[in-house]
Amino acid sequence: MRKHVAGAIGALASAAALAISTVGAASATAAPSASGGKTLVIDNSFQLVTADPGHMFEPSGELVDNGLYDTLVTFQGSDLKTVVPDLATSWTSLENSKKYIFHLNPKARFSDGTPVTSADVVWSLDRMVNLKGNPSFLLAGEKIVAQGPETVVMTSALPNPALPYILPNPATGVLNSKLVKAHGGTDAANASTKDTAENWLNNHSAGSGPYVLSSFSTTTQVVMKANPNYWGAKPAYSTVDLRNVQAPVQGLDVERGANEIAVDLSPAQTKSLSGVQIKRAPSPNVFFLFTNNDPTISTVTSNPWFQKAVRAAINYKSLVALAGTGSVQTPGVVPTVFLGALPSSADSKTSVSVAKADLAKSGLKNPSVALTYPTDVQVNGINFGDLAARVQQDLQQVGITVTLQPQSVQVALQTYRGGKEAMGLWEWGPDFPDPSDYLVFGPGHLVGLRAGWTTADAPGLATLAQKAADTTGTAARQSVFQAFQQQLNQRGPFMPLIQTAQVVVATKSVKNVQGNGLWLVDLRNLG
Amino acid sequence: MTCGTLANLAVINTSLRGRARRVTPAGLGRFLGRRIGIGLVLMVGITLVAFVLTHLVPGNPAAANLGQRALGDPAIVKAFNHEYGLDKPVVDQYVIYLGKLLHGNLGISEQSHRAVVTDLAEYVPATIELALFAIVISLVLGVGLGILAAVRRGKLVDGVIRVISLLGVSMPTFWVALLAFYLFFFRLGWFPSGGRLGPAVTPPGNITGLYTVDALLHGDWSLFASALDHLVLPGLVLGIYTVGTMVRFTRASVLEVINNDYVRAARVKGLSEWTVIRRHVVRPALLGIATVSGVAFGSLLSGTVLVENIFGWPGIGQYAYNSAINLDLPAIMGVSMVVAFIYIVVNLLVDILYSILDPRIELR
Amino acid sequence: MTVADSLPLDSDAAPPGVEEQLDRSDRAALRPPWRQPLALTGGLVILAWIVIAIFAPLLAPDPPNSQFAAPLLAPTHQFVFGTDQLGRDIFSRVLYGARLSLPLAALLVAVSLAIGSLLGAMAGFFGGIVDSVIMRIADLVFAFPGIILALAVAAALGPQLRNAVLAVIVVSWPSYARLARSLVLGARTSEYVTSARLFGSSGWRVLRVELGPNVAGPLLVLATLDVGNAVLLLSGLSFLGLGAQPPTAEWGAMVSAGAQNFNSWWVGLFPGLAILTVVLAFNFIGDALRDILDPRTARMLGK
Amino acid sequence: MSTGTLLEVEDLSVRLRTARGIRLAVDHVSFSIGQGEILGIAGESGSGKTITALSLLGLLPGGSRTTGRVVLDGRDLLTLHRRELRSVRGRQVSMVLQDPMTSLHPLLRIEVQMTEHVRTHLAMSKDQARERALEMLAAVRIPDPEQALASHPHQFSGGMRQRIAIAMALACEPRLIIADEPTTALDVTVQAGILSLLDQLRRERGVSVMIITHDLGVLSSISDRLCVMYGGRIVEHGVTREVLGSPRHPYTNGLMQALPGASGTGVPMRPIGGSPPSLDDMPSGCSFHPRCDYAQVSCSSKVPPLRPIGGGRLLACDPDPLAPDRSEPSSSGAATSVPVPDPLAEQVP
Repeated sequence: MRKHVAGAIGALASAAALAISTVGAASATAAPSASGGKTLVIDNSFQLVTADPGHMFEPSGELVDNGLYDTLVTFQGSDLKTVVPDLATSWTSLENSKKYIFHLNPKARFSDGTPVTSADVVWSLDRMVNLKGNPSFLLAGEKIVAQGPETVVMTSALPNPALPYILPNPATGVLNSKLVKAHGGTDAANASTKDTAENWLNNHSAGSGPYVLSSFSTTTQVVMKANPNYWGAKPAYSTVDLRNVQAPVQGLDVERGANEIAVDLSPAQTKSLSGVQIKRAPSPNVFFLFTNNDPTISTVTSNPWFQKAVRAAINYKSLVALAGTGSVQTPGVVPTVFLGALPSSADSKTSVSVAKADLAKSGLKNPSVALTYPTDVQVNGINFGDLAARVQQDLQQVGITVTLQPQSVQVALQTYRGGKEAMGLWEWGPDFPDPSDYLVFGPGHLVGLRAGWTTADAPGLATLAQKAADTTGTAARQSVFQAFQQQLNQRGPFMPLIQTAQVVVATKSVKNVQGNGLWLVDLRNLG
Repeated sequence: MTCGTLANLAVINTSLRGRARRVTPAGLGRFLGRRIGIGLVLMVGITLVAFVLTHLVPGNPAAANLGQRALGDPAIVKAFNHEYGLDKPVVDQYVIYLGKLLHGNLGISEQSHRAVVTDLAEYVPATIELALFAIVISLVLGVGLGILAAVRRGKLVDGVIRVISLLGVSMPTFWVALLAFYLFFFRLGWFPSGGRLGPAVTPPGNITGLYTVDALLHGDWSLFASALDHLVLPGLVLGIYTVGTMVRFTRASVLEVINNDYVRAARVKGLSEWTVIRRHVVRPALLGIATVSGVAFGSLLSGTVLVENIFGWPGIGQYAYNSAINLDLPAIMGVSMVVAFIYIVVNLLVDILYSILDPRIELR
Repeated sequence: MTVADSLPLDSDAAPPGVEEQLDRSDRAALRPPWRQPLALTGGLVILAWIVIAIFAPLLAPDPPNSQFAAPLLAPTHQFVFGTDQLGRDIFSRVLYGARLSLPLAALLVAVSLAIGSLLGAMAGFFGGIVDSVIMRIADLVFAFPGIILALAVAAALGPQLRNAVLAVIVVSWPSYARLARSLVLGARTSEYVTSARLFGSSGWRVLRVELGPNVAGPLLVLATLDVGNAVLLLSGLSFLGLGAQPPTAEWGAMVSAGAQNFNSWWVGLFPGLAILTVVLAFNFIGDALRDILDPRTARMLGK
Repeated sequence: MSTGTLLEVEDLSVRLRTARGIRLAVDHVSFSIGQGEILGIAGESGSGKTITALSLLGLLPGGSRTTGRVVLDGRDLLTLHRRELRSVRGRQVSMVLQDPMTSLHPLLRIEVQMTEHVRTHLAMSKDQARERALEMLAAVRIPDPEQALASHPHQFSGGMRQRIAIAMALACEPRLIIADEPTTALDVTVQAGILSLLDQLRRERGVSVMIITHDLGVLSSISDRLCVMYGGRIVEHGVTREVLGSPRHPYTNGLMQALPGASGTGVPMRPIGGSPPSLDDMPSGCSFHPRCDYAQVSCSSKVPPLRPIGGGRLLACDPDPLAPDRSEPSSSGAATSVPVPDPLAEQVP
């Protein structure tokens, strides 16, 4: 059986790999708990390495750490577009988003009853960066200092309008620095070799969140108990048991009432369920196709008319059908659930005749191309191979012969990252819910280069990307990112395909179930 | 698989005359010393094989274990490679590994960030529990059916058992697991879906690591029930192949024995058929069965990879699988060592058992 | 059972003693009459699968990767085995699967047989350091449970069918090597070789004419028995995602899809049945063949 | 000599199932054994002698059919229920098998093997059975019986093992011991010891012995009477001394001539030509006729009946070429007075 492979494609496994915006989400009101002693069991196909926020960057870990640790700011329910206070009651952005000032909530207490201070915040964030782990890039280049016990200032050399969207990531969770230091923690520059607290943090928690860690196993279950000293509204469930259960089984567990929530079902797997609440929505995981723009790699795929032909030949609707109810065609590389996404009216259109005409203009006769894709990973239950088979069938109909070249993630990544693949089928999961995470698709950027697309190939787009990065203000950012994507769709070697569906299934007894793109399901507001 | 360990390691004493030749403490010491020596050499060989294998890898562990963004940062990659010693020459890496091994240190797992020893301590007992359950089931069923088939050889029963045993060794374990899962969990709801314990049940205090045994030791019956409930289905599925093997081996062994003069001699003495079978046939047949049990244990370990996968059993099979696809080198080496270790110990036990069962065999 | 089973009672061997005669008639009387039918059934099943493999394009209603039907349809008249998660006809895919599994299994076993018996024969023939080195390596492989070694190999080389095949070969040659070695060792000193030498046959001739057939027989039986195991191991690797990759119509990979959609029982059931029938058929044949061998060799074959 | 009949076998026939159908392996055999008597049954391999012995105790494999009567103490053993038959085996009638290397269980201590049937049959306690075992081992002249009980068979030589097997057979004080080729597997030097042991036991304990062998030499020294079997039938029967002194059946004569010791007289050792027939290939008429030097045309069609020829002797040969009243010269004519080697003469221990 194929596993969901954590960490295998990096971005795939990144924190926000799964996003759910619950349809018709109710307003988030923390229900006062009249029912202490209740246990909530969540079925999850574990992608879990650690509970230490400084190292954690996997979906299951996000869920756990969201329960255990507070961050400066956070998201509520399933809304990833609105940043709300957590430890920081308020914050201001200065100097064109190069400087942020956060004011801490004086009421905040760690689970041992000690107050959360600015020193703890600075120590925790510095530690996270200096550990040089998977999440370190989140705050790379940020200078973090305390101004008095209740104020934290973060400054960076470049404008960082995305910072408020980055900080909700539980990897930036604030630790009880005294406690963690006592167990080998350090925030020094050489923390990556000197810090030994991870093991302890996998058995204990040192945070201020609504729950404390009771037991932790990366393969069986994680049990969290209500934090008796929690400074916010008491959570509805006194125990949360996160169990590692294979995706296909989860639905039945919930249907039987054995467990309350399932978070990994594919749309197909929810078809036969009854008597449960099912929340379906597009995830922010984007599958895309690219054709290498570098003629030295392939004279076929670098042909702009060929690229257009491919874009027109793909039957997006059938791909969406394959991915199941709740998945959508993605109009641009930025998923529809984020700021700056294109409207669905901008979807690429399928037309065999257009494709054939474009192919004719390319001057290529019966072109043949190898399509590379990773095999040992799935995203929301979707195999790359299944999509690739569909793409192969679609392109065949316009006269393009596609040879499928399945490779292990390890091997495929090597050629992909080296920009050596002629045609590739890949996926991008967001690292944080902000469109700036998608500038990597620009010419000369990380993913652009993998498609052999250099700044010289599209200087105008490169400038636009830079402008997008520097723009601040919600409306202005929205329009510049949309412009960026439209150009990308017209001139780029990328064909955004679909966003997979993310499904949360819960028993009817659970109130206010809201999926969350970062931490799977919003524990804090369950009723 | 063939089993040549006995032929190599236990020498049948053909001398007819002589004193009673029981195992002397000194002899046993020499035997154990030699076997442990061979075992150590074998283990080091295994580490070498595993090491070479894992370094053939075209991909690299950093890519397997770091995120895309982290990979983009050379400092992070460097820190990662430094942490796991991947920045050193390959030969040095191996020497360092062996050095640590001497101190019982198997390194840190790249996927779990924990000591491989800690991981193994968690997963090995789970697999042992599963495998022991399966082997007990298959011994009981397999030996029973095998004896029945041999005693009733040529009869219909024999034919039916023969086909059953062939079926047993012909069924793809993963498919049986799937069918069992579909039927007994999905359709009938007799067994839980997977894992080792029910929701919100905390594992018993760790004594042996086998939940059923530990629960009993703690006298916690509800815990025992939960652990057993979870153990039965994967255990049975895992045992199917072994039952087949056991039946065939038992039948052959019993037939070999049953035609012996000494069995006829026992009948001639007017002993009841049951006594003849029990005392005179089964015991020598057990010799062969002991051997095959050792081999079967090895094949059970193979089976666990597939069965654990389907039943979400957090054992060494899953760990091996995850380590392999994540190119978690220390973990792969650790798993290889443990598995080889189990193999060596089981074979040693089989040989010792053999010498207990057969007075003609001297441990050397 | 012994060679007596297969020998006619009026063979021109030495006159049977009462004991043997009694023994023989005893055995003969009890020879299971269905043993031959089992082997026959096995042969027919294999034959059927070979025919299916050859004529799959004619027999299958659809190409294996055609995805025009609705996904996950239960078996109907149109789709006798139902459709899978991509709307492909499972019946067609099962038929096409034979084109992959059968040749690969044969290839696997042939290569393992060749490598294993060559190495084993060398070990047995030359002895000494050659023997030690080869057999210690074989021991090493034995100490690894097959699938874990195969897992490591397949993962190291990358999950592809080709690598899975390699992995299975790595795991399976030692059985042949061990058997070949012991057969060669036994045969070297046996009477027929000694007598052939006495009659002045050259060493090579002895090896070819006298040794060959006596060593080859058991090895071929082992190979027959091993085909089933090879199919199981290979499909197991594919099931784990380390062998054939989607969308290839391979039985193990198809069962894996069944595990993903386990409430649609037909997705995994039929490809699994295909594996079962092939393996069972080979085991039927192998089992009958083993009975023909003398008991000592049969024991060396194990099981 | 016999003081009364212990075992009466009448018209015993055994049919075995072979691959080619049902075959008559023992054909209407009758004989008796007196108390304290030693009866020899001689014949080549395949003559049916072992099957006869096994059939007496119902030890033949499944699929075989036995008819006739085997009367022991007025009870027909063939009609007994399995359970009753078991109470006869080892208790009333026990058996010593041919090869002591294989007839003793290799994994069980001698004590277990010596006492298990004693405890079953005689309802003895463990200690009583052990006493009995020690006594029997002493009776068969095993040195240090105590240690022997604690040992395993592989720690003894072949002769010692056969002694233990005999002790085992004696343990329940049976009335009859059937010894199937008791010396064949042993060294010549040891054979004599075993034979004299059997003879001694018969004399001291009054137990009857039925010795089955292909070696007439073995019988000559100790058996009182002798049956010669061929092709499942008794072909000659009589007092041992008389039969061996003047064999009347050509087969008996052939066996005599084949004896190695026969060469001492100047007559060369001369094996019988051809080989014994197999069950599936039994010649018609007198089954010996294809190998018989004196065969006549009628021999191939008519089965010669076993008829008395005076002096308590029985013979199944119609031409009866070796009758004393005929003086037909033949190459084997001198066989009438072949001295039989006496194995007891070369006594060793």
